[in-house]
Amino acid sequence: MSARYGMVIDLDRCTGCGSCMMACAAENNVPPLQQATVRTGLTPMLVRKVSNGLEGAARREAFIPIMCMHCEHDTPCVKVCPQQAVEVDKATGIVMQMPQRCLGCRYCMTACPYHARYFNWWDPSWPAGMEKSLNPGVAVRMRGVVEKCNLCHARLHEAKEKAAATGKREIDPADYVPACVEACPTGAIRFGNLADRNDPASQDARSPEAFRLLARIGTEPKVYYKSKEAWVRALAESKSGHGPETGSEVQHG
Amino acid sequence: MKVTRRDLLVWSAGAAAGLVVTPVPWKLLDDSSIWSQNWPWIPQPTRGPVEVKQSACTLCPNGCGMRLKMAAGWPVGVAGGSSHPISRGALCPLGFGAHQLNWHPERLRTVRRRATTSSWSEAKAAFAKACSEGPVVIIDGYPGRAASSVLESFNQKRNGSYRVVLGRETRALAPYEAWSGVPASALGYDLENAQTIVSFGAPLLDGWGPPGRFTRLWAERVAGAGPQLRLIQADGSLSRTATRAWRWVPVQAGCETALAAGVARVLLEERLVLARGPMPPLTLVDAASQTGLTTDAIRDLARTIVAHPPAVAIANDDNPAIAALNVVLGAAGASGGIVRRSKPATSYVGADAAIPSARAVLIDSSVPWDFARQTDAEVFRFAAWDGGSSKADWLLPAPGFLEELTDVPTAPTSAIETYAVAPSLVKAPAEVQSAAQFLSSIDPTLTTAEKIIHARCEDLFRGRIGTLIGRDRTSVAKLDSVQKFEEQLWKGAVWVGERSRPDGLRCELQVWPTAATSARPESWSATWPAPVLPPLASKLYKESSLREPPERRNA
Amino acid sequence: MASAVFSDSRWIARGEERTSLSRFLFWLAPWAIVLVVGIYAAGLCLYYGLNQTNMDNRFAFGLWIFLDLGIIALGAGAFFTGFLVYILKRSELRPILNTAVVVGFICYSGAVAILMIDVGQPLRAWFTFWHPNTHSMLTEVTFCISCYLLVLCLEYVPILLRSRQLRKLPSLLVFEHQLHKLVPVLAGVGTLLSFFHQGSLGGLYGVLRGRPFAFRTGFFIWPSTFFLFILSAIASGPSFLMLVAATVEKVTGRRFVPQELFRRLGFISGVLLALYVAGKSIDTLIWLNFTSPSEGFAPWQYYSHKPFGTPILFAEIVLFGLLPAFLLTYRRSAARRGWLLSAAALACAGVLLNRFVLTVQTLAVPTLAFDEFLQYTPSWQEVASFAGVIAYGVIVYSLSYRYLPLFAPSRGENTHVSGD
Amino acid sequence: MSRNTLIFGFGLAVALVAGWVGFPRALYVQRQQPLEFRHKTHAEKSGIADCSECHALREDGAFAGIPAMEKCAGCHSERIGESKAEATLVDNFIKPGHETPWLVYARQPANVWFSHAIHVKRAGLACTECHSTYGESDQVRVYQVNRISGYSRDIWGHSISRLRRAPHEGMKMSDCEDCHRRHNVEVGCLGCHE
Repeated sequence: MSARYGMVIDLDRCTGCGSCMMACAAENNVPPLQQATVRTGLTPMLVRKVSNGLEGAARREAFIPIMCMHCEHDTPCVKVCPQQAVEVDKATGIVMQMPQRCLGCRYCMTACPYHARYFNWWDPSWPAGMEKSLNPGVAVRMRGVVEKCNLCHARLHEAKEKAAATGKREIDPADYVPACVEACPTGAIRFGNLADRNDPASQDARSPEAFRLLARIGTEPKVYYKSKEAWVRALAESKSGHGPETGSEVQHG
Repeated sequence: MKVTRRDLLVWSAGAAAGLVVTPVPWKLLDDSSIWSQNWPWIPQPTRGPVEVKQSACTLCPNGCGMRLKMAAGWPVGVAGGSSHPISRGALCPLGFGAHQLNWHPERLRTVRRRATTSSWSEAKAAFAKACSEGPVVIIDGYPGRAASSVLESFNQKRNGSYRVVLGRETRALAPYEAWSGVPASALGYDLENAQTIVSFGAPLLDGWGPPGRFTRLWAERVAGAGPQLRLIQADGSLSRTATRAWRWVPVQAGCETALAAGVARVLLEERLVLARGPMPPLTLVDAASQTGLTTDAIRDLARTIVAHPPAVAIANDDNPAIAALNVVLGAAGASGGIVRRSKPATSYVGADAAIPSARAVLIDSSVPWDFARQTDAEVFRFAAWDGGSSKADWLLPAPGFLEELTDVPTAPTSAIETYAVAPSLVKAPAEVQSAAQFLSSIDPTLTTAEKIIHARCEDLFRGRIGTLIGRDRTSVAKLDSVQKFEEQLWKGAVWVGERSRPDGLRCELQVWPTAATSARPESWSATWPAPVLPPLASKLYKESSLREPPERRNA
Repeated sequence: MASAVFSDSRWIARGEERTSLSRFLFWLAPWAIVLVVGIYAAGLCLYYGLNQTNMDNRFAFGLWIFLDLGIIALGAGAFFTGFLVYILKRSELRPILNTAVVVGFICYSGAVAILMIDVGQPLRAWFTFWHPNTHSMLTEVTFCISCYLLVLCLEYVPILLRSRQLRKLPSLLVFEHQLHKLVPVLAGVGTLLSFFHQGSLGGLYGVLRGRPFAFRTGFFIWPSTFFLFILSAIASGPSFLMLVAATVEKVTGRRFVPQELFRRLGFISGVLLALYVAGKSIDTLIWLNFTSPSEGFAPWQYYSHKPFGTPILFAEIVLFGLLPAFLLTYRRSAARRGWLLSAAALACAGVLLNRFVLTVQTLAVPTLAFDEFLQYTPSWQEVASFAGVIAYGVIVYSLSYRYLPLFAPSRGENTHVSGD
Repeated sequence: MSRNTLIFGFGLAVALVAGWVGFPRALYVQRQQPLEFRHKTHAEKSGIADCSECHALREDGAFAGIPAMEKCAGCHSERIGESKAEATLVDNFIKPGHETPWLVYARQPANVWFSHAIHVKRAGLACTECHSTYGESDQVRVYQVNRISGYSRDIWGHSISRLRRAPHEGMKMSDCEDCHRRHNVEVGCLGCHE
């Protein structure tokens, strides 16, 4: 049977602590480069701070974890890659990025509306000796290729192997939980198989509070968000939805 | 025969034509691309058997449960220990990079005397000399450990003084100690039973006590499981906790005192509380003008607080006004309020009290790096990492993350006693030594931390109370030998005592206390005791707008 | 040619008079310096990686892609002239033909060179041929451009073979003759290839569903930009040829191209430009009123960010579109060389602006509600390699002009006939 | 003209010889294994019947690969033979407790994820499917490493043209793909890559 792995992130529960970012970076052997900036960094999971644009007591803020949305329908990055370095896995629905196949043309980065793809601008490097602490399940990416969230594929590997070793055909869902989901202290991220209507995640995804970023572009992302607050749900639309002064607090440059 | 230029041309034409039908161009094309996929200068993960170990994080006194993925004997991944009764599978963001700290560029690996490199023998000699010449002050940042009692007992023999740097959460409990005689270190918050929590600038969702405890509790209540928990955040700015709070009360920063007084006055005047407490001198109007709120707003706040009892107020520092508000609310010594834990505890002398004139000061590696007191004594500073600009005469390399056997006493703010052990899972560099080891090597009569831990286990085992929570829960009474007990602890199980008795705390408070100035709320990175951040954390602070990277602590 | 140390007269085509070698070298020297600096900058990018540039995760494409799109559009004159001459038998365009081929060769080889620096892993670029993703516009571009570059080389060879020294080798003469028979075929193939990759370059952006500023609907698999790019390229190509020819005449102070030919080129350029402007306007209207609202984007938000205001749109369509189209076709203005050339310049500027807007503004405009408008300024390495390519072009053209009878097609044909 | 043809042919011949004979020799470096090891002898003398007796799967499914030193020490704690290899094994590795630095013929790069559990336990492939009959050999082969890619020669296979390969020769991605195609197993890129 084929699964469609996805997530529902409850923004009302996200305190913006950043545990997911840390867990993600550690799990996926992201190098702690000192040269990188907010624009050249490698953050497969990136928590962004947004506000309702008002000041004083009326001001509201929220945090939005941004990662690859694993788009389902003519996935922009898959369609544009000239040499099949990106593909949507039939069995899992995961959008897979293959750094070893990638030639670093970055066409996929221009195609992604979520800016969820990152380029390795530098050779990866760690302080002396720290390479001992690298996760053996994940290959280090070389300079000059694009990478992104692969939904902690190393964990899927382990789950598969475990299943095979114990003579099972299907993996035990408890064995495959992405690092960010596992790390979230408030359990704001719900991960599951959206194809299975009984799966809590897919039920959440169908709740009226659930929404997807830029859903109108029609790429059918498999990462959902939910919030009780209308102004947060309004972020799903592009800027035209509300004033341009709404924005994340990123200081660029 | 004469070779002309044209011959060469023709020859190379032939060679070129030939080369195309050999493997040379094609194999080179393939191999060069493969080379670019495995560049030799790019580090690769070590191959080797992978195993998972349960332990606890010993980097700060919260002692969260940790699950470590080890490959070829090195930690390659960190996750929360989901079975831990207090941290409940959560870690602070920095904890997820803890396994890389031991290789931090700022890791201390040599004994340093001021700027110059020195040796352990010289350090020992110097300290022994100091001890013989005058009184010694030993400062501990993580009291209650076996190692702490080594430091303490070393001093008792030499009538030196043992001082403790207490965390924000424990300091906030100091007023109750003054009013009840119960040591602050024995007090905790019974948040699990509270229905309304009013926080005066305390970053409850952003680095207050064990990360998992309140965030998880809050998340469950927000999700609707169990009774609704009302979190009211009085804060100068829209802090992280304020953004998520049930209600945010925007007050001018630093006037929590006035707000507490105002609320208490309303509660007492309107007889909204049964408990009797001293009437604050501050009038409601003054409170309003100081906080920048309207009198109605304060009245409304007071009513909201008592609307869903039990309610408890949480201070960000040792501000007695907020403690007094709790007395008025009847939250001091009540279920859902401030409670006394079962186990008897000693009261500590805070290190912020001026250091008596001493010959030498020994600072344990658990003391926050920026702790500095004006003293002319000879300072021996233990630390695993160099935070820079140290005034200590001696900088002594201490074990890093999980490099030495440590026990994990109850976390501050916890309502129940817990005890866990973090065995040394990571091979320490040859040069490092903990303060306790250092002292034992000077005074061999001291009982080592290891022995003390063993003794503590025996006590707990003999006590026959409490439960061991590991993969499964087993009550201590059911265990047949102390070895089994220890074995489980070493495997990462946590001993949990019995629920605290609410009536264990009685506060005598006649007059409304005069308040100290309040401190600004701190977050994970600010309460992080290690002088450096995990390299990944400093990277992510830089590459995201999540928060300002703390100064001087960049990797 | 390097063998010409003191005097290179024996290399200069018979009957052609060229300035002294020293003056020629004096003219080359500054360009050579620029080229060397460019090569050094490119070397830095290849050795240390693309951190040498100011591109980033949002501005994943930068100056270089703009350069590629720009010069490939301007290079379109090559295939288009070939098409007119050999397929449509417009032989009055012959005098410009060699120049067209050389310019085309320069543009395409330069573009490919820059692309090889632009990709993070040049050693794996060939994967595109081995594991092609047939749905990707970039695959189409890669295939067509590399094939067409081959074609251009083949078209360049016969011109090269007419170098005075090479003509001394009889076997080469025969070879050249054979090639010449091939040229019409090459022109046909070139036209086909160019048609597709010029289009695909437009498609490159038109298909970006995730970038509503660039996304266009179209016919079958081709977004409207596919056709607009072809139009704008063949419209500006002849104009660019005019500019090149005129510059050569200015620099050398001699006349090769009859005014009549200029006017004809201008007319072709103008008519096509008018067509393009019409198409572009319709496309813009459809896009602003239907395509992008359906994706939840309001037109105003594209132009609410300085400096990308509506003036740019105006400039693209009127100032660099309608105006030159008029000047190039209106006989009174076309009669004046000055007007003609400035109009041609405007047309070229127009196509460059269009490529710039599509490459840069597309990435600068926010997509998510909480995105912010970003700016990007290329690093000196990017600029230097950019300038390097231009210097390379100037040098190659100067050498070709000096040692090959570029503007002597008729004589070239004759000698050729006598050759066999 | 004939002179030209001759010279042309000469160039052609030189290129062909260089490319087909010289090039492979130049491309691969030969390395000796640290020890002389005989699968055959172990099968016969110590009656080890099944590969998995030494090359075992761990309980989590991970493949143990070449057995660790204590496995060997089980029998070889003292010399149980006169061969020189025996002496080296006991004195240089077992006694001081060093692991033998074997050169692994089938070693895939770090970006490849290959699960023996899935292929052996689930798909039921025999070891020989990929490792041929090396388990019955009675000496260690010379290990050859590619100068450029750093891969073992077994990955490409010994026939430089890859045209006439032995059935189990070659462990390139294309070989994996062929086998998967034959058994119509469909896996995405990250099914086998990390």
